Amino acid sequence: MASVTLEYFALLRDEAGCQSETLRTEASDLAALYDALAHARGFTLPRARLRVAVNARFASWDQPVSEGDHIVFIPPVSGG
Amino acid sequence: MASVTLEYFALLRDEAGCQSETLRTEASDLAALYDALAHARGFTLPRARLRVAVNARFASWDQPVSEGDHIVFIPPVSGG
Amino acid sequence: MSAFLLTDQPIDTTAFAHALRRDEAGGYCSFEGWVRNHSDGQDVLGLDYQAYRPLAEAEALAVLREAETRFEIIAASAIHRFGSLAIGDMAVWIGVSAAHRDGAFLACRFVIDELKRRVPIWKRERYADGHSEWIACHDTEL
Amino acid sequence: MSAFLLTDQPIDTTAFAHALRRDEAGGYCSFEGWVRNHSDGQDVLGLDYQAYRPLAEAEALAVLREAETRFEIIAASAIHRFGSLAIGDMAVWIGVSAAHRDGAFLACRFVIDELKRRVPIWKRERYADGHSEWIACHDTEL
Repeated sequence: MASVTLEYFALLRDEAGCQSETLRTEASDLAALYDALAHARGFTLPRARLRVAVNARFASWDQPVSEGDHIVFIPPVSGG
Repeated sequence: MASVTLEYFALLRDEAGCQSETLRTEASDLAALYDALAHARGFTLPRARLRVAVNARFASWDQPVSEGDHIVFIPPVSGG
Repeated sequence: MSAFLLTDQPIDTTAFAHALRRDEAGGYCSFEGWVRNHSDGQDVLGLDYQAYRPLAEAEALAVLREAETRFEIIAASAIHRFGSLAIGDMAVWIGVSAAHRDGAFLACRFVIDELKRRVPIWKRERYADGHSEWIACHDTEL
Repeated sequence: MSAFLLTDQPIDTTAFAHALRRDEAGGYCSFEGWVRNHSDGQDVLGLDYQAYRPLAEAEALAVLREAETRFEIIAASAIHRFGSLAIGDMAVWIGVSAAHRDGAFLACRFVIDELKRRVPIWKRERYADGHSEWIACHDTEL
């Protein structure tokens, strides 16, 4: 079990209904965490269209979830 | 015989030693006029590297010289 | 020496553009993205931008440094705005100075393309018909 | 609606750049040519520009109109300075607005390339060693 903070942006923020949340998870890696949250929160973006960042750095989906991680799922960007 | 005004720019102005001059010429066309002037004024630019304008429009070298023409020989440009 | 600013205030390019000046610079290319009143045939009233600040800043600086490595330029900088923008507002500015114009143009284009592709900033379009929508990069072209 | 200004005063782009703004414009690309302190390995102190005004104005406007025909842009304008310029001075400015950035970049590059190729303006470089020289377009690259 790890306690992590999720911060949401764009469509994910709208769908989560909050900017951030802290929760305890048993997910083995970031992919499993997203899949669990997508189910629980009703996220509509398939994981294949997202990237993920941990502690303000891009990470890979198979990275384990660690205690205290600040995690951001990155929807397709559209700056400029 | 036609009376024409020549206006000079860049290297041609330096070599002519004046900004403009009015003269009478028997040259049949603009090419002949440049060749005569190049000889008289010591212009070093070969005609092949120049363009020519008459009354503020680009002209062709075989255009006849007409009374009152305002003629500019255009050295290779280098604006910007 | 590249610089990037993420701001919720109207973009003022003065200081950033001034910092790109060098005696050895002969060319300067800049790009500005403005909020336009239409998108894909729909009337647009305005845009809302969100940014994941720490990663956006790091990634934008990485893009600028890549531009300085890849192209013959002197310096490249950028400013991106977030928050709520109206038609005509400047959403992004990029400036590049170089000895020659080739490098300035290529690097400026590279920076805006990479910013749009990689930097975690998101745009929501507000439409005249009342609905609004988050735009995905591959759905849009500035 | 293109505009061209040939001036012996320091270039102020404010009014010209403002005139390119449109609600339907999403991108703006600009280029500035600055007097740099070196050319082909020689130290440069400054530049003198001469222009054949009536033809330079007509030809520059023709270039801007061609840009508006060839590329998907809203408007393109330019300003060129003549007279005696010092290091860092702006010699030329080009601004292009467009719905999308592709057109803005392509047209801006087209205009500076064509200006340098076709418009009767000439540049003399003043060197640190005391001599000066009129530059021919094919001998130089900004």
